[in-house]
Amino acid sequence: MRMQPNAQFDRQPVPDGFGPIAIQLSEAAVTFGRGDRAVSALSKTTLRIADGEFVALVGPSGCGKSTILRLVSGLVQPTSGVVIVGGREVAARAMRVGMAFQNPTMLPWMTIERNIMLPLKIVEPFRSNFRKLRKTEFRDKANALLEQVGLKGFGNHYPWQLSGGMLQRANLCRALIHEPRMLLLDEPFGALDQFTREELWTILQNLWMTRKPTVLLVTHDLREAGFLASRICVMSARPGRILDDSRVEFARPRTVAMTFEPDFVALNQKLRAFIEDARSAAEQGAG
Amino acid sequence: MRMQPNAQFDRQPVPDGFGPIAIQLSEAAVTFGRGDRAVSALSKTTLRIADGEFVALVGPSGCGKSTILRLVSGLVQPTSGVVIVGGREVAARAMRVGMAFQNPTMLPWMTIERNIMLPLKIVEPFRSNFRKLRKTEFRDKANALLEQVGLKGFGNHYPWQLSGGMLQRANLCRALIHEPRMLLLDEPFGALDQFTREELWTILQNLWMTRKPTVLLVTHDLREAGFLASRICVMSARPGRILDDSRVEFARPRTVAMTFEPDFVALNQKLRAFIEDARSAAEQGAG
Amino acid sequence: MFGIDVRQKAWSAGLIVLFFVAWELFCLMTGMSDLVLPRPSQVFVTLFQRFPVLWPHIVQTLATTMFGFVLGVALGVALGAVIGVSKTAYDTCYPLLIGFSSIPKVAVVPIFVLWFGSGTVPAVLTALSICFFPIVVNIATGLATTEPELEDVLKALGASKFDILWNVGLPRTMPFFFASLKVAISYAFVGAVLSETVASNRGIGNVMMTASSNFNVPLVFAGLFVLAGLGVALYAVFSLIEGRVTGWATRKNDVIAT
Amino acid sequence: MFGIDVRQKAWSAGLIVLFFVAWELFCLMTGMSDLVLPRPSQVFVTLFQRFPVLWPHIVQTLATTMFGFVLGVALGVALGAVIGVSKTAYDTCYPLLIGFSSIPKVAVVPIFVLWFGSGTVPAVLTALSICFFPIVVNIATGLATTEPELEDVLKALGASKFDILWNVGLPRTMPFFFASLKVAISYAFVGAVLSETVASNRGIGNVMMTASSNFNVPLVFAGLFVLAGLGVALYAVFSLIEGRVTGWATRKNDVIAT
Amino acid sequence: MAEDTTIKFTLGWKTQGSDAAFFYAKDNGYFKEEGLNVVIDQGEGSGATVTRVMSGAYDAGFGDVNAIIQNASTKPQEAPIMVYMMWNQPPFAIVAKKSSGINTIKDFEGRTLGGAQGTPTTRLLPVFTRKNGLDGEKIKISNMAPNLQEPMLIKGDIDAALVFNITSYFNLVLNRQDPDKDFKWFSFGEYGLDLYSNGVMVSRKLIASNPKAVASLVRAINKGAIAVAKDQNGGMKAALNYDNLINADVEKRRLQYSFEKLIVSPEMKEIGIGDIKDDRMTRAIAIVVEGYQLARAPTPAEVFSREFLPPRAERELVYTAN
Ligand SMILES: Nc1ncnc2c1ncn2[C@@H]1O[C@H](COP(=O)(O)OP(=O)(O)OP(=O)(O)O)[C@@H](O)[C@H]1O
Ligand SMILES: Nc1ncnc2c1ncn2[C@@H]1O[C@H](COP(=O)(O)OP(=O)(O)OP(=O)(O)O)[C@@H](O)[C@H]1O
Ligand SMILES: [Mg+2]
Ligand SMILES: [Mg+2]
Repeated sequence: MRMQPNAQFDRQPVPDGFGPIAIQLSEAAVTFGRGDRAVSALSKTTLRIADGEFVALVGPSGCGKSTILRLVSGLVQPTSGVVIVGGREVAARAMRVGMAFQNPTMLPWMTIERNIMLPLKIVEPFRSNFRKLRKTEFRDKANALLEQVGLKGFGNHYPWQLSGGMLQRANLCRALIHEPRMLLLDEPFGALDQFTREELWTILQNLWMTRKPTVLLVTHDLREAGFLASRICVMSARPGRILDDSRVEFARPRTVAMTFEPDFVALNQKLRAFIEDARSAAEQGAG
Repeated sequence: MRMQPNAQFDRQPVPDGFGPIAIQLSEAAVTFGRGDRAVSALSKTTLRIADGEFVALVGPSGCGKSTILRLVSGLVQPTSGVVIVGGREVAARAMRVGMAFQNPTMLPWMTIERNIMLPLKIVEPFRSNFRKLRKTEFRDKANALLEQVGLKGFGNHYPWQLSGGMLQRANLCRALIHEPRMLLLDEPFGALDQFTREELWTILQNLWMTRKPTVLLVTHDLREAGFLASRICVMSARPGRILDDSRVEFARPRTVAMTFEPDFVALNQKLRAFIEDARSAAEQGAG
Repeated sequence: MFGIDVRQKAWSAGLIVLFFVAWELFCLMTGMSDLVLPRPSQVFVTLFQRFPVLWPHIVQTLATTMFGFVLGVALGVALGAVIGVSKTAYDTCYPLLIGFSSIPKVAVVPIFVLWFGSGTVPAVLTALSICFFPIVVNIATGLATTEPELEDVLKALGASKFDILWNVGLPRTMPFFFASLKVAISYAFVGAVLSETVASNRGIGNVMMTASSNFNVPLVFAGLFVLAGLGVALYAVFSLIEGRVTGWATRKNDVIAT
Repeated sequence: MFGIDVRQKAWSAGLIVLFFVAWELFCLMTGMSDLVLPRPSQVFVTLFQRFPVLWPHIVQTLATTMFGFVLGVALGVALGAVIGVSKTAYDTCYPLLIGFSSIPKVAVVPIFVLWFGSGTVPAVLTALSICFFPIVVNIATGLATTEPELEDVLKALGASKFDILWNVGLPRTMPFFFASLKVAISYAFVGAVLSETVASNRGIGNVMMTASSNFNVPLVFAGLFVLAGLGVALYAVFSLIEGRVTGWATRKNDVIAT
Repeated sequence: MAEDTTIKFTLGWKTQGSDAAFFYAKDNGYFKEEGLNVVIDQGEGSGATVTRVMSGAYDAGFGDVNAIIQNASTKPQEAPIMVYMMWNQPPFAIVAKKSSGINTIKDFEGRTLGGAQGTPTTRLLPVFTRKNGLDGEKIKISNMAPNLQEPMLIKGDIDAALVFNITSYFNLVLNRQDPDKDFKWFSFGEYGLDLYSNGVMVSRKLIASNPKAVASLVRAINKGAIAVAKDQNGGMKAALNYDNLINADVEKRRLQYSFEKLIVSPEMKEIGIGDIKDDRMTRAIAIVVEGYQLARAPTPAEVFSREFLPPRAERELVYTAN
């Protein structure tokens, strides 16, 4: 149960003990809009994530965390630089990706159950069997997931009939149902109370330990990052850059109790300090 | 700096040191839908909030916290029971209300600035001067608020050009701009990082101490509740009831440093235990 | 509740009846000649008496209209999808389509007749050509205004453009598709009847033309009432489907529990 | 960038020209009689030669159409707002409106003429009565499908129904309002021209009627081209306004930075 | 037996009693006897018949010879040819309300006349005024659809209407007026515009490809016309058989009116039904050329062909009202 922060931030940490590179951002930058309305969302960022890694991304609001996820999933093209996912230049099809958006956008004309089954309708190999299995096996799968996150019996409800936190949990189910090789989670537990949140941490950790997908998790909760991630990247304020990239070496499976232990609290404190420094630096820069 | 939990939960705590009753829910219950699709969102709930109180509402996801806010603002009518706000049976007009929705619904056809100025367009006494002042005084007001929450320069952006946390901050500005007598805040800081969040706590506390509006704050963050509220109500799982109603008596202005002090941590722990008990009770009941 | 619904409908039906009563009274009070505007009672009597004669014509018009309408919907959805998705198609097709639809179809019917002879074919074509435009416009607008966030859900899964269209674009557009159907079906009737007045030996249009050249105004109006009735009947059918398909979009009243 | 936009437009313009070239070739190849379908080149020559004669008629038609259109838009928005907001109005008005709009306006024009005399008034009324329905339908649907969440923002402030309509309902409906304007303006032309063919001494409808009885088909088509051109010109005007008003709804292309 | 030749035939307007000859010929198998299968469609105007035949959509039709003259002037190779002149008197007329104070054509000056755009009556008004020494400048024309003319006349919006007498007469009847007592009729024929009008025309293509069929068609129609002249009730039965929507009483009177006012004339009695006199046609063409401002006057042969007419003896029509 130890923590190894890279004191001197290495721009391209070579992860070891993991598979080949799954995600690679090379000097990728994103600017939205044109002319004098242009907003630089992400300055040149380099980031390599190995196959099967669990990386948490923390940083101040508006620093470009969501933008990185959108880059990786191919929803946004880099203004400059290169994004390579699964060995190919960005292409969502390159890998089976599960994405939980920050704002749980359920399709309003579908029940929660059908919303959750959506990836099965689109992604192979499920797609070919969708018509056959949607009323049996796939539906059971969806309902099993719903039960896991505490939404049993809400499958037939429409999205607007759920509370904010319930929607967020449904959103997580949709990201998981097609057993993706890569998980992009954008603050998936933000609207949940502490206990529900901790329950879901455990579920997610189990899932990761069994299937070993590559996970990129955006969060504001340092405890969450410490509990789940094997590596934590800290970003600077807008336009974001990666400031720090630390390994988290606590043994797995981690427990909620662990998060109150001194080592863990120390990690949190260290990260906190890092972010605080970055913030005040940014404010001085701006001032 | 002391905490006085009501060990024996009193159904109608008589708040003292505050003005007359501003919000009163008497056995108010809400059921959505009809027939076998009916979902009971809130079971009979009784709650009295005095004018000028700062009440935090915590509880598990889907327990009816947002529903209570919607009851108070008059967006939902109780299925049974009575809701009296500002001395009248629910009427949004009864009091000048500022509401921050859980999901920051900005009107997509307006810039952030114009979205934030919306209450000024609707609510008297601003309404009568809106045409005259919207380009000068009111706009300055909006931009001052934006600057306070760290969104300087984003007034001319459209909502979809902002990140999740930025939208949430804009949402807060919209709730505050018309200097409401009553603030209904639904997880207003959920999507923010710790530091931005703490900054906004301080701003909100200052505002409350100066203007003394009645505040009803929904949050999942017990530290947040402890920092801001003068009273914390804990709700049970769906369909919600109020389980516990505790006074928080720490001196004001409170500081972030305080939240790490033992008394404060003890309060948190106590609330945690309360919620956990309720949760396991609910689970057994369901099981 | 059930009671409310029934009362609501009765109320609306009452207002509709009131409309006809007002018309009747208006004619009686102003002593309007039935050669200009017959009283509804006269029209209904005529309709009732001549119904056996009218029946085959009604069938004819209904059949051609439906045929043209179905083709028009298919064409409208296809064109709308293309225009809604491609900017070039938008810039190219809209001017042409607006130009085409600014042309009175009366001027086009004779051309159809010269090419395809009189009767059913030009009626179907006219119905088609008059009714597809509102559908194109609404489908295209619906697709163009679909929230990118909804599309992103599928894009992130690596869905094809068609997948996105099918699973997001079109469902989201349904409320406006049904709105345009209301316009389209009524215009389809207008188109079919128009063509029948110009070139056909059958159909309500033909009846009305014959009746009008006979100055049998109540019979003309009986034809109009039949058309209006058919339009409303088809609307009712679509309404049923609409309620099922687009309920999600008009959830306003369901939210407030009482 | 600027370059892309221009290329895009050029591309679209090219396709439109192509359409006319294809038409020309089709006529030449099939040896189509100009009595049935004249070649576009013939039409343009006729249009050019006869333009001074046509001009006052164009002005007349444009004026009546615009007048009817403006009234139709006003009526359409008002009715649409009522229908979109009230369930009773929905149940009452929709059947009546669909019934009315299933009636070919040719049958109604004579009534207008007998009441108001021939000329401008019936043309305006016909344009109005033919063009307001698509607007009603889209406004009503837009209002009925407005997300309650957006309305809640104002409701929580204690806004009146009218405030909500004005600040949320109508702005949200704008994209579909403009969509319906495209349909409405072209139908307004159809209505005005229709009425002119029935009873008027001026206007394009009158010119086309005379030309057609003269077997001067190129002149008939010149009239049609003028109508199409006017329709497209007005569409272009609305497009400019639309771009400013509803840009928020079609933000798709702005998001991806390149 | 060989297949029947199909001939697509268009009427001049919606079903009217005056078309009885065609229906009678069809019902009584006259076409069949000739080896023809004639398909009869309703029309959109006696002028439009020319367009329909010219475009090839129809092989033959019942329409206005003056429209042929118009087209023969510019497109002599395409214009259809009249092969059987049914109405040798012009139906073109001006009808005025007696109460309006119009007693002579001179009274038209300073009045408003309702005209249907493009109809021969309206188009030929300038020739009418010139020939009769009226001041055309002083006559105001108000355009309106044909079926609005009588209502507007009755209502008093116009003082007189430029009409087809056979149509207008019965429109007035249907509008519950007495067309003889309350209205005054000025027939163009009586004011120097001695024109021919509707008859059976066929396309040049049909003449070239199947002249026998043309002759057969004419023979059958001729037989029908002669039969209906004797038996209008039979004619009406055939008409009702074709279209049961028509008002039988009015249409029977229309049928008789067509015989009395448009078909039976001294000229018809002299040369038989179906034929024309070339010199009269030449004069008629001159009037049309003037009225329509045509560039070239076609010859009567470009407009009418008597090649397919049955012998004179078979074209002896005797009208007896019944
Ligand atoms: N579509 C867009 N158009 C213009 N600017 C955008 C767009 N999307 C994001 N931005 C800008 O890019 C920056 C980064 O946005 P991003 O959503 O990545 O932030 P984030 O790190 O996820 O923040 P948060 O924690 O608040 O969600 C923000 O400043 C935002 O204003
Ligand atoms: N419009 C609706 N129709 C039907 N059910 C609803 C509706 N709105 C809320 N509910 C139900 O009411 C319950 C309470 O919802 P509410 O939004 O008040 O929860 P909450 O306490 O705010 O939860 P969260 O912390 O997740 O936001 C939920 O179970 C939800 O499913
Ligand atoms: Mg984000
Ligand atoms: Mg909530």
